[in-house]
Amino acid sequence: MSATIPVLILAIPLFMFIFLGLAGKKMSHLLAGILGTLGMGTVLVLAYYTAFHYFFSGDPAFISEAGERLQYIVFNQTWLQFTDRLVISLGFFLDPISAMMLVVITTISFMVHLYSLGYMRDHHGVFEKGFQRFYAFLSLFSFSMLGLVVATNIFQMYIFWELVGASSYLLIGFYYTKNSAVSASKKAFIVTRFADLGFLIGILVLSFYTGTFDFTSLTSVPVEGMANVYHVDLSTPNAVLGVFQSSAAPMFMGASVLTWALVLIFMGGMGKSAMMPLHIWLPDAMEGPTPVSALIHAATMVVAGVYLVARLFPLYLMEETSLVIVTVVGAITAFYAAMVACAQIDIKRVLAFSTISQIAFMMVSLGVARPEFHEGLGYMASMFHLFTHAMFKALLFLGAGALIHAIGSNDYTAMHGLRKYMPVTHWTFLIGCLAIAGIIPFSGFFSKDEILSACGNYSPLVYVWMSMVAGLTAFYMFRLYYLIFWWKEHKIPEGHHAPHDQAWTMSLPLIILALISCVAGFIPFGKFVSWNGEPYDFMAHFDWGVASISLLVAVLAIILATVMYRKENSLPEKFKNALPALWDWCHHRFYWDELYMFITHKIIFNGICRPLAWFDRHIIDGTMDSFAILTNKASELIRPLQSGQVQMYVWIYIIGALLLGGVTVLCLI
Amino acid sequence: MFTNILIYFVVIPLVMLGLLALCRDVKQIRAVAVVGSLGLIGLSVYVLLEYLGIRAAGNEDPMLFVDSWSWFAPLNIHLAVGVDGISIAMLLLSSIIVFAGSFASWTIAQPKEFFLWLILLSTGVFGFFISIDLFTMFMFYEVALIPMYLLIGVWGSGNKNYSAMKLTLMLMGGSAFLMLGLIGIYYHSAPEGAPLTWNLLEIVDNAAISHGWQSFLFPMTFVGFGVLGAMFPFHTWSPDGHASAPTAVSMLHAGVLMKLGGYGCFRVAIYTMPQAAHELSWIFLILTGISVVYGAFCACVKTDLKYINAYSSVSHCGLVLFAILMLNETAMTGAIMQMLSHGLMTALFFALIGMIYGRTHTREITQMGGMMQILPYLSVCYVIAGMASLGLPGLSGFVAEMTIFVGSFKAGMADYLAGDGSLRLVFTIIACCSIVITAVYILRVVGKLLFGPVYDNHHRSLTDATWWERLSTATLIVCVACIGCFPNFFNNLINFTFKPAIFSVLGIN
Amino acid sequence: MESVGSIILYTIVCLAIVIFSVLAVTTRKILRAATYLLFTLFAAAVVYFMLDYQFLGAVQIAVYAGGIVVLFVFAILLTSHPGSNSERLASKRRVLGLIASILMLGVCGYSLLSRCNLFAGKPEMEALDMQTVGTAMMGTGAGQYLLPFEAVSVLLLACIIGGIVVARKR
Amino acid sequence: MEIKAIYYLIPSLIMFCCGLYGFLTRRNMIAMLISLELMLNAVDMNFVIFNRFLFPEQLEGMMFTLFAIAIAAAETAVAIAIIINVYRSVNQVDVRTLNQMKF
Repeated sequence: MSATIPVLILAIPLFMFIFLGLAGKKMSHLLAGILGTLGMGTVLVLAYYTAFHYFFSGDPAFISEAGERLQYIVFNQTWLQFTDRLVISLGFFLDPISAMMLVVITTISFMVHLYSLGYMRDHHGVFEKGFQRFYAFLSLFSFSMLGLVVATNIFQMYIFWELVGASSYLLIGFYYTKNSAVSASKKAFIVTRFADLGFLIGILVLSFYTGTFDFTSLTSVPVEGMANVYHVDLSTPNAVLGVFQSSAAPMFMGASVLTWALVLIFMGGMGKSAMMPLHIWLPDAMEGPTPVSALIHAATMVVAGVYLVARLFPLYLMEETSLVIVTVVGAITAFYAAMVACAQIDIKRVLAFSTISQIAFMMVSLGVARPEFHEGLGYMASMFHLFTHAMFKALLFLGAGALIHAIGSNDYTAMHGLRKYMPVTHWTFLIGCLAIAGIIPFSGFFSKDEILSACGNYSPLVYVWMSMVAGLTAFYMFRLYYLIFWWKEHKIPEGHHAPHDQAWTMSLPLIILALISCVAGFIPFGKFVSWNGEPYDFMAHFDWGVASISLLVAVLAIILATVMYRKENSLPEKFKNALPALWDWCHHRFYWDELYMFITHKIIFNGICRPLAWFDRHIIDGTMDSFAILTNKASELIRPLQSGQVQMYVWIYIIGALLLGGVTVLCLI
Repeated sequence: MFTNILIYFVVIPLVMLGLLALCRDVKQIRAVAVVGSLGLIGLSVYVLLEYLGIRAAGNEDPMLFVDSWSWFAPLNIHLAVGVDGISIAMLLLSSIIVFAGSFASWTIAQPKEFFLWLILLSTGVFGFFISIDLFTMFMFYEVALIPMYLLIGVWGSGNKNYSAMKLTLMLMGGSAFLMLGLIGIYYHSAPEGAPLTWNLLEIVDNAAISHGWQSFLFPMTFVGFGVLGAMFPFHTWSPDGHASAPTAVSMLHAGVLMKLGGYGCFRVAIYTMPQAAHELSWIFLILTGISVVYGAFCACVKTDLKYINAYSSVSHCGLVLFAILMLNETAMTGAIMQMLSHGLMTALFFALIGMIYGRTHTREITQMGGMMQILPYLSVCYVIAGMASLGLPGLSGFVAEMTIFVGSFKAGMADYLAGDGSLRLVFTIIACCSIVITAVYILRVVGKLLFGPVYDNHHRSLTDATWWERLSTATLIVCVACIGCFPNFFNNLINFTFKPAIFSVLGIN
Repeated sequence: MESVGSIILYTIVCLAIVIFSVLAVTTRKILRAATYLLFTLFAAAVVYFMLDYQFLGAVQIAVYAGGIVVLFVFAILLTSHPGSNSERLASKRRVLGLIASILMLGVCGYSLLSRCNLFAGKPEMEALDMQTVGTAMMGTGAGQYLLPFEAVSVLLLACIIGGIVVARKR
Repeated sequence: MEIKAIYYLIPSLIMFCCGLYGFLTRRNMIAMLISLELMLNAVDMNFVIFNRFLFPEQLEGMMFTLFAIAIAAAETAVAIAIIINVYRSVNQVDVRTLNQMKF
């Protein structure tokens, strides 16, 4: 495969960013938007071509004779050479998951580009201020995200990881005149930065022991029994072999260094994927324009953490502990986020917490994946869910965007009964809800079901727990659905238009995504993606028992939601009053933000920074100043000696001379 | 003498000084400054290309363009010049910043005197970087320091007399240590009976400084240069000095002069006394490690833009010295990259702060807000500078910091595994934490200053950057992006210095 | 063996030196002090004559007695009101000064006296003619003083200019 | 009787001590200058005496005295010019009151 197309996939968004960023102000809003969209459309075509080529061409570089999908490096350019072996390269890595991610990212990104043409203008068709900037940032984000998924080495991933963080910062803070947007963007950046610190240290540890950043070397496991899976030549000294040899010896605080490295790297993933306790930035990130939330904070960037773990999955397999940590963090987060989502008023917040919860599903799925259980079903399920979730969550967000655009508020209290006015939005939103709730035959059913089967294989506890979360998911999504589209509609004030469906630029992406959500479940995902590249039959692992139970749970939850929220009634109030503490904690997201506020402001700012600054000004600087003051004082002290009175000098001279003379005389005597 | 290309780094500023003295009006002064600094950039680029050519031809000498002319024979003092990749990088940095600084002081009061002092300062800087004779080096070092007093004292703002005095006195205090160290080195520069020398290359070749003397002279030299490199606890001149200095002086000072410290620490202290460096580095490692986080923490609560950047400089320059002390090829390369990166981006920061201050007449971030709506160009530049500072990939800060972290982590782990204690490892991790704290204070400033609603309605009438301001900032941004996008070029340029056998004694691979 | 005349002359000169010196520093009238200084200088000139340095004695009289003391007198007349006494000195000060001087005298005198046998009588010296002096002053060889001579001339010039500048009416 | 060097040296020493006493106790600048002249003169005499008694064939001491006289003249001229100038501006020649130029 020639490098031209992969290079173009990365270069076009970058070029669009620079071009729109520098020349955007000189061109009209519409032109900038269309250019950006066209650019993204081109990338979409190229990425589809690449993925198609990878999966279906049958090229021996991509697929072995036994039908295993291979990792393929299209190009790899040295970018920064630390030592002979530690090299950061910028390259293009093709394997099943990166090809899948190319499809996901370009699809969603293109939809969002298109959608924003309609969304980023008011009802009179006037474009928002900074429209060109918006498209420039979107291009930057697409570039960074594409660069992240095709990374050939972990440091390239880190580079683009930071870049997506920065573009997310810029996009959350798009409405920079609003203080809330500014602080939300700041929070997002700093929280993920903190997580990246862990990621960085993890990389450092890993690279120290393995002497390489390359994924190919890192993920090849030269152990008997696995070697045939990975086609690794055991005769060559391999990087990971070094890990085995050295990690046997060096332990650090009770765990092997490899575990530490993996957990630290996972910490980076936790930050980006908003796992507890680093999730607090994601709900606030909803301050950004809604298409941005759909693209970055629902479909693509937030799954980077999942992608990272999946990318290093063979390494994680070596350390049971690290996978357990992934599972536990994922399970707790999934439940927590689902609980909180039940008690939010802002529709985007509900979606944000649902995102957190769904990503946690993917994490759990990775955490429970073992080669011995259905050939690593969890891995495939996780990737499958990533794919379907990206589609239906983008759909939900874009639908929410259409609602917000029509109503001008984020609260469901301002919506109610919109199904009559906005049929397209209503039906697509409903499809999204059904998909996420896991109703057959929508895409979410299949992917979630496989996650649950993987959990079931691993441990009944995890299975029950995750099924409960799946039920909660169905419940809060339908709560949201009913609150928005049912209930009695608000009176429309005189002189106002009734809310209505939006322009085709906004509706079309909704319809496309809804269609994908309907049919994506039938993709034989196992044929394309599996943890070791071997295709396997998807349906062979399909467990109808698990499927029917989860379907039952989902339906029950939907019925409960229907009972409580179908019409305005007193049930929710009663429920709320029955468990006031629970409601309070859920509504306030278990007071995590307050805790962080306390830590950052009270402890770090007031407890460390201010005393340090005081210390600097008064103690350190005071010491330096006191040297000067001491010198001054000392000179004040001896200044009278230099009185200018010649007679005084003579006196002193005489005394000295007499003393000397006296001594001389005494000696003479 | 004039056949050696390097000497023109001193000749050009001197000619500029002469021409400036003849200038009659401000236009001529600007012309001299711009043409001269362009000449310097051209010269540095030319030297760079020549250097690469010679290296490509397989020359493996530690220094190129080496030449030496005696100017005080009884003490063997020579004007000895020579450069390697590091010096060339520094020369390039200095010339770019002088160029940008000339534009940043386009409308300064009393331009003639100002530029005279500024160019004199640059003479010292360039002389320092091309010298390989310790005495001449020290002389140029002093030439670079003294004009600072007048530049701050006369053209500064705020509490300028105090700041100028403090800065000069503290740096002079450092010089005192330094001089002691250098003279000590001179007297032990050659084996018994051989003639003494100030020449760095000869000193390194002789390797005659005894172990005991090294452990006395190394701290002297390191502290001497470390004061200029804003090492904790000798950094307090930096916040006050930068806050009071006029724009171009802040740029040159933070951008170039503080690099003299780092460069000197490496070139003199570690280059000539590797054994002591090996043994005593832990003391300074602690101090510089503290600088890194301490500066960052202090910057978090300051409200004066220049103070924030001065503390940020303390943190970043601390990282330079920190990495140098790791005595590891990668970390040291990173240190030099960080010098380049910090020089450019701090210069950019100070230029922007000067420009904003020139319009709003305040540097308090609590008194400003929403500048993005009023001064879009400057604000975008500020965001870029901020992003460079907090280490966004694609800009210079990232590559420098990552090189440092990879190198120092390696050194730390090696120490740890060899059972030599975990000091380096712990401080490496502490230093890594600075990337988070840096993000905190940078975003705090960006959020308060540029974003949000407009704080003061009087500010609405302000005008955005003029062409010379745009030129000045754009130059720096392009350079920052160049390093960030093509780091391997600079990496290879710098890295070569660490190849020769000189460093085998450090255990550097 | 000295002649009686010279011994008498010596005695007179010694007494004059001692008495007038003491008077010069103790009298309260400043003009008188200048006068006593003049006498002391004359006595010193006589000493030079006795030691066979006639040229030096002449210079002493001409420059010191003739020039400097006249300057003093002018200065005194310009700066003090005629007839006024200088203020009485605080006795503590005077006593302290006296003690210091006497101690000095004691120390120096003791050291001189303890070594006085070093100096026997006056050795013979051939008469010093002006040519010798002139050659010594103008030559550049060993024991010749052209350089200090020139230096002094420059110094004198500087003094002339300095004097004019300092004393000039603004 | 022979007039030994010591016989000349003692009056010279007394003259010096008188000058010293005067210099230490006087407040009037002119009086101080007079005392200074006394000391200087005593020193001149010593030069000459030692020259005559120890190295009669050489002229060092005499020359020194000669130059000292010239310099004394110059110094006195300047000093007196200063004194007069000071007197003109502050109408005083008392050293205790002349402290405005201190520091």
